[in-house]
Amino acid sequence: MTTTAPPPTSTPAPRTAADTWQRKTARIVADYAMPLLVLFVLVLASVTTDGFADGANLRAILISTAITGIAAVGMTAITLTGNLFSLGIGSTVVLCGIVFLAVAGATGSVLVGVLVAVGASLLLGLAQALIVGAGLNPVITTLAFGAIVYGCVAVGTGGEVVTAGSVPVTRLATASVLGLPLPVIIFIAMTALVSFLTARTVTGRRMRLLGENRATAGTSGISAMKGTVVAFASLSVGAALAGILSAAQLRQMQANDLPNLTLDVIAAVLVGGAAINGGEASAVRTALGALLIVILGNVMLLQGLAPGERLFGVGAVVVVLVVLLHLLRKAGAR
Amino acid sequence: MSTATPLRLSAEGITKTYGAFAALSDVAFELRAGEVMALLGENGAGKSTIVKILSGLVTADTGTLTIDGETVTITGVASSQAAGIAVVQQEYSTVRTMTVAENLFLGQRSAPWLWRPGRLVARSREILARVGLQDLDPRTRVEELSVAEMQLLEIARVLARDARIIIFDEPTAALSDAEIVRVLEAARRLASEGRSIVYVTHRLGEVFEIADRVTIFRNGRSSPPLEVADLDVDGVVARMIGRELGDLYPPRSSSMGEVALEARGLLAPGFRAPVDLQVRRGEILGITGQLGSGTAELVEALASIRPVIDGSLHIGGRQVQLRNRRAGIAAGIAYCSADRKRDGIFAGASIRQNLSSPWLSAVSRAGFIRTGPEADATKTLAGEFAVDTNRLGTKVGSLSGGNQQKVAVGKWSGIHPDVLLVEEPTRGVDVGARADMYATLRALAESGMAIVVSSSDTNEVLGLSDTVATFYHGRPTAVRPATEWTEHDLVREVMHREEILA
Amino acid sequence: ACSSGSGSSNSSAAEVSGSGTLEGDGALLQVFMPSTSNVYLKAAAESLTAQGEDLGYEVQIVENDFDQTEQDQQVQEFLASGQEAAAFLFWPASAAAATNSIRQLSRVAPVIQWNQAIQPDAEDFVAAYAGVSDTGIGIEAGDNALAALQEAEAAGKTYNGPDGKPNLLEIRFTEGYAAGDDRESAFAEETGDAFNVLAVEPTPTVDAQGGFAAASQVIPQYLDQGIDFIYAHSNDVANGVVQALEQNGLQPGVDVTVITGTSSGDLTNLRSGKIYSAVLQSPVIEGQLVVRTAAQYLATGETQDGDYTLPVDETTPELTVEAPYRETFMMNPQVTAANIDTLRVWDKTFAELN
Amino acid sequence: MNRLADVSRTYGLQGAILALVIVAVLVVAPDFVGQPAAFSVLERLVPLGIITAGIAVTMIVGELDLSIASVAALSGATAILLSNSGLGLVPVLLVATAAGAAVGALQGWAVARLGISSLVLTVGTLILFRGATSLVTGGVPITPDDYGVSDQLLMRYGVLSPTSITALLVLVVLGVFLSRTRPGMALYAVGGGRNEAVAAGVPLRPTLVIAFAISGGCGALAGALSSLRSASATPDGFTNMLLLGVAAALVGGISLAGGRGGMVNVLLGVVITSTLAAGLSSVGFKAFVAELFTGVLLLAVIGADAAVRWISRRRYLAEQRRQLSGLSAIDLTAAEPEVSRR
Ligand SMILES: Nc1ncnc2c1ncn2[C@@H]1O[C@H](COP(=O)(O)OP(=O)(O)OP(=O)(O)O)[C@@H](O)[C@H]1O
Ligand SMILES: Nc1ncnc2c1ncn2[C@@H]1O[C@H](COP(=O)(O)OP(=O)(O)OP(=O)(O)O)[C@@H](O)[C@H]1O
Ligand SMILES: [Mg+2]
Ligand SMILES: [Mg+2]
Repeated sequence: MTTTAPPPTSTPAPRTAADTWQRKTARIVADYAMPLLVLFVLVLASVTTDGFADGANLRAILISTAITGIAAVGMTAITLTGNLFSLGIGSTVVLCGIVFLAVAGATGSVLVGVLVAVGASLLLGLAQALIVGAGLNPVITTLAFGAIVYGCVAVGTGGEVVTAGSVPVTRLATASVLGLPLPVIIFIAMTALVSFLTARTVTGRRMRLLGENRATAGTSGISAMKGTVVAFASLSVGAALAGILSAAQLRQMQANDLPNLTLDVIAAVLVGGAAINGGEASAVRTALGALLIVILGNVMLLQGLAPGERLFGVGAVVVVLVVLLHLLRKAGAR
Repeated sequence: MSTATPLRLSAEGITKTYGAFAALSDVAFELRAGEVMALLGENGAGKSTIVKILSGLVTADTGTLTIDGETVTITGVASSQAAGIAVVQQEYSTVRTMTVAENLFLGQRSAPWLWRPGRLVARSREILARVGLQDLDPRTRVEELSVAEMQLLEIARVLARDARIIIFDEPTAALSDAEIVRVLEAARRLASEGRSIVYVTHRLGEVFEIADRVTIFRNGRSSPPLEVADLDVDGVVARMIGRELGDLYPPRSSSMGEVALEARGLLAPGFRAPVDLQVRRGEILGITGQLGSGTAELVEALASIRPVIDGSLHIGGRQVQLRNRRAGIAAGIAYCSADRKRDGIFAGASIRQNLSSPWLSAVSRAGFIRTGPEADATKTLAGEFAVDTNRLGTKVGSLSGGNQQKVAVGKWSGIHPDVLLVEEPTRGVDVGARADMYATLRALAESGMAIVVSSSDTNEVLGLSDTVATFYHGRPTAVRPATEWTEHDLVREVMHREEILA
Repeated sequence: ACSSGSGSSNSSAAEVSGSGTLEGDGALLQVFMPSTSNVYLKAAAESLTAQGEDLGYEVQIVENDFDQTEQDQQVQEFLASGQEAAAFLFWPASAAAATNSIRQLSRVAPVIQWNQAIQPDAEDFVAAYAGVSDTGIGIEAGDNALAALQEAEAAGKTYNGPDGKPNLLEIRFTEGYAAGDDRESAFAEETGDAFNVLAVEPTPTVDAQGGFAAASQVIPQYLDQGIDFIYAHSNDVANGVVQALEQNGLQPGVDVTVITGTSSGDLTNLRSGKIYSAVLQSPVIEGQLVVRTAAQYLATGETQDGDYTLPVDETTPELTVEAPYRETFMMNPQVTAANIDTLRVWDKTFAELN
Repeated sequence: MNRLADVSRTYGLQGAILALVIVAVLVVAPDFVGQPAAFSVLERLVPLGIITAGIAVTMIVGELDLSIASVAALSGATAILLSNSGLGLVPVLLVATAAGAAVGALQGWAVARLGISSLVLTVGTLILFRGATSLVTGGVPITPDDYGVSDQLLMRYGVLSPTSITALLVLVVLGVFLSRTRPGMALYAVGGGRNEAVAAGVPLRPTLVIAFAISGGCGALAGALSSLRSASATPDGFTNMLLLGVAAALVGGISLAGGRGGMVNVLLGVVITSTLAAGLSSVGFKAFVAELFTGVLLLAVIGADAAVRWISRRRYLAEQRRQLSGLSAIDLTAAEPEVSRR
């Protein structure tokens, strides 16, 4: 299901220039490209790769996707509102994980840890939103914040591994519902929720319109500041959850953790087919994008490829995919 | 100029369509060596389109082009330049972040591969002097220039090129009289050097001063060129506006109510004098003027897009403070801009989402959009404005210009504003859709709105409005009930002001 | 002014004549090492500084972000500054790529390398090595694995591999990380054919996150065959592995025996027995050791041939003016839930050693 | 006078920041002076300076090449392998640079031909080239057979070295190219106003191809020089160079919006960030502290920029008000208009 593009109707179009079947097909393919592609890869992988279709392997894929996926779904809102992406998400996730562990450890309460981490993340997001909403460049702003947050975390922890002591934080990561561990459930729930909220709420609609055309939003009384604040709030929640779950999973976190996360998250959003200029991004497709990258890596792993080869393969697929999605969207819009 | 002069350029059978809309149909155009050919026609007649075809910015659908006896194909700006054509475009021409000197030589094929800034600046000074900009430092960035200086710079740029055919598309719209004189001199000088000049303008005075012949465009069609010596101002105006209007325009206001919009001493950047203004419920006020006349600035100030630096604004008798567009909307002022693609529509969103964008909260509960009511309300609205109600899920970007415009205006109906401001309501809209648009606006006025329509199409202003005001040079110049204007007067007032003032 | 490095790549290291004393007299020990944003390096840096100052040396540390390029740059900058150092204590960001920097430094003052084995092409430029032995750790981990195997066999446990051999999965350090190569080969040599090795999977990063990322992808593949042992190159990585095991429904310590290399990172799993054993690699001792070795070298100006592995002494041995061995390795005692609170090395408890 | 005002307006902010940074560094690291300090900062021109130059060129043309650090890593590894195959230093550098430029040109062509956002395309190639580096190196650090290659690069002439001289040359050549040549102008034009530039006859595709060829070439040259100097290449080398380069370009005053800035800005940006990093590192400050300060610096730069814009807007409005107040209003409601006559 895509959330942004309503299905094309079959009524002929009298006034518009001919809506050719090629264009229509291109549009449908573009809209449903991600689910189709994931399905295709799943089938192909199951047929060609031993052990891929195993329940345990599929579950492992979901677990591997969860943390990146949660952060990426949060980031989708940033891209949707036309604010490109956050280059500081990696350090925010680590900060949240560390705050969560430290607070949970100090207070003995997992809940308090979660709340404080989410709160800290939201504050950080708000500060950035106010700057970006005032018209400053989001890439520079988030890059700067990322560097500052990383520096502060490194100084603050002095390089120590932070743990929650004996507080049972792992429950957050191991508790399982329907045979799936909580991070996966949260990933799915967050995807569904963000997807629903962007499609069905006033706020979500305004965010999409803001990203679609900032100038029209301006003349229509849609505030860029509000949209940006909400988008950063979504990013912050995603980052906080990713950090908390990642920290809970391993009961520990340190400043240098998750060095590749920012890039993975951006790749997921882009492979999910989000329009880089805003107005077109869906949580579901981002989630599928994150999933697709992990699936590809997994298949190559099962095929016995070396890590370098896997990286190369993922890179090649990302390039081909983003170009393909771009061409499809252009064909559909023309 | 003798008729024996050989043809420099001849274009035949030129057709250009945008989607279903024909901007040019089977147009013929010719140009002799050493002549100044004026190109006249109302807004949207297709003048800029033929200019763009000649300059390689758009490609014609059909037609042949001959220059000095040779058939040429123009596929892009480079091939146009290679054919010896240089253009002062109506829009898109100087790069704001670059200096004057750099802009002068930008994209010039004859420019040296490696240039020395000193020489560049010196050469720039020479060229700038030819348009009277001798005091302008060539190292200034274009973004720091006034509109007039930018326009003169563009003309200077063309002078820097050694072209056989030079096209000016409304070069003087933003200039003052003294500057205009310089442009005219430059054009004449170029012609006397044996070059051919195409001069597109809305100022008739200029035509009589420099043109040898004129070609008049009307509704995307051309008529054979005429010798200027055989014409007078009234004759030209008659040929420009002589189209059959039929009952394109709805009847005027039956009853005007109390004052809905009142501005006192309103002052905004771009004005050259404060403005007082009153519009009544049910009234359509049409304002018209050339580029830079102040109409756009007035509308934007009223819409609270442009900061107001002085004066007060009253809606329904209550004074309102307009800090930003949102406050304007809250105060009941709807606004639909001249450039709908830029800031009027959400091209990638559906008709439904466009229509409901200003009044989403009316069809939502607790922040959630109720899709049923939204669908019903948009359907009703679309029906009122003759937008195909079966296609509400279609992206607006794929609609025709007319339908896009209906969406851009119609969406405001949902917030029941006191005041509706519309710029260029029918720009790029075909004749059939025009009638729909006029009916729409009239219906909105009848429902009790006060409407301000700003348009550079004098015919439209006259046909649609109850009251018409003209602007010139940053200030209003005349305001009368529409019935007291003739189109002839209006065209003269707007286009030919210098004669009246002289 | 035009000076240049010597043209030959084989120029030998700067010679020092022994000062005869262990006292530093304010001479500079210049340290190049990766970032103390990592806890191990931080502890090592602190212990090193304390030991250096104890002996009267000035200690100056330049850190890089685990980036050989950056470290190379820092070396150039130090050399350019014209400062004089008594010795360089050099922890290469990536030993396999650091030889050139060592070569440059060795022309100015003796280079005492710590961490990661001396690369063959750096033999000429390193005056002495003092610190961790990844081979030693691999051997100890291998011994621990064999011990665990015997213990379990004695208890009558059966295994999933061919001929009843235990299946073993190895989660190794990042590809290309020299420490990982040594820990892998030493373990393999030590354990011989006692285990049926299912796979050796490198982690993307050398920490718990990386361990989890690698293990959670690999474990499902071998669930059918049954996993009996996992050898993770460090306790930190093993923490991630434990989590991955649990998420796949396996009980570490019961279904699967987790043997680990060094004892870095959070110790909860080790204490609870989910991790069977780790190997002590104390940053505190490593920091002390490298300074002690440097002081001995500067005092004598020479090394004794061969290598020497420190015994597991409860008290700190006295520092004497004698030539250090060319290579001195830290002791690598086993750490388990049973001995973690009682272990004492060089007057310190396990907690103090980390 | 005019020129001076111009220079101070163009580089004033960066100059002030540089002065501030130097003062700040001198306070924490009083020994960071003279030749050694200058040498340290200049040495950082490779790789950072050259990479920043490449990034800056793509920023000027209104795009951004995110793959540049990966190209550097790939090129560094290739250069080591080439030198092992017996090629001399200069040929290796030339081959590596040419290969990088070719790869870049291909990316530029794709961006221009497909009309795809370069941000999107180069996120993909960033991963791709990183994977290629892993393949080339076999996933492990590689070194040259003969460490002598690096000695040629490690010579020192006062505060300069062969590498910093190369970097300065690159900056000068690019600076001349950008400001004095037709294609250089085209880069600014396309970045400053794409439609306007095309209307003026600037060829779009070749311009984008040139921009990305330059960034590819810069990335490759920086990677090769740096790897040969340190006589090693690792598959994960240069990862931090992308962000450092973008930060340096931004701090130097090159705009993400395109069309603004030049090699002087690159030099300023690199010198500012390098002075900060080298100065702090000389007294043993951790790398992440320098990173923290770079972040603060970035915020300060965009904040100052925004403040300047805000103030000049306020000034403009005040000026307008001053000019126009006192004029009497023209009434648009009167039935009979008052037409002002001259
Ligand atoms: N640009 C925006 N992007 C995202 N959410 C927005 C935006 N503008 C407003 N919202 C959200 O929409 C909801 C309504 O906000 P608010 O009442 O301030 O808007 P409004 O324009 O006054 O709406 P109304 O149509 O009710 O007058 C709030 O949840 C607010 O956060
Ligand atoms: N890109 C486009 N897409 C759709 N319609 C267009 C496009 N460009 C021009 N048109 C339409 O083609 C018609 C001719 O436009 P053109 O610009 O040639 O008019 P013009 O005679 O130059 O008018 P003006 O005097 O206002 O400059 C107009 O109706 C215009 O709106
Ligand atoms: Mg025109
Ligand atoms: Mg409200």
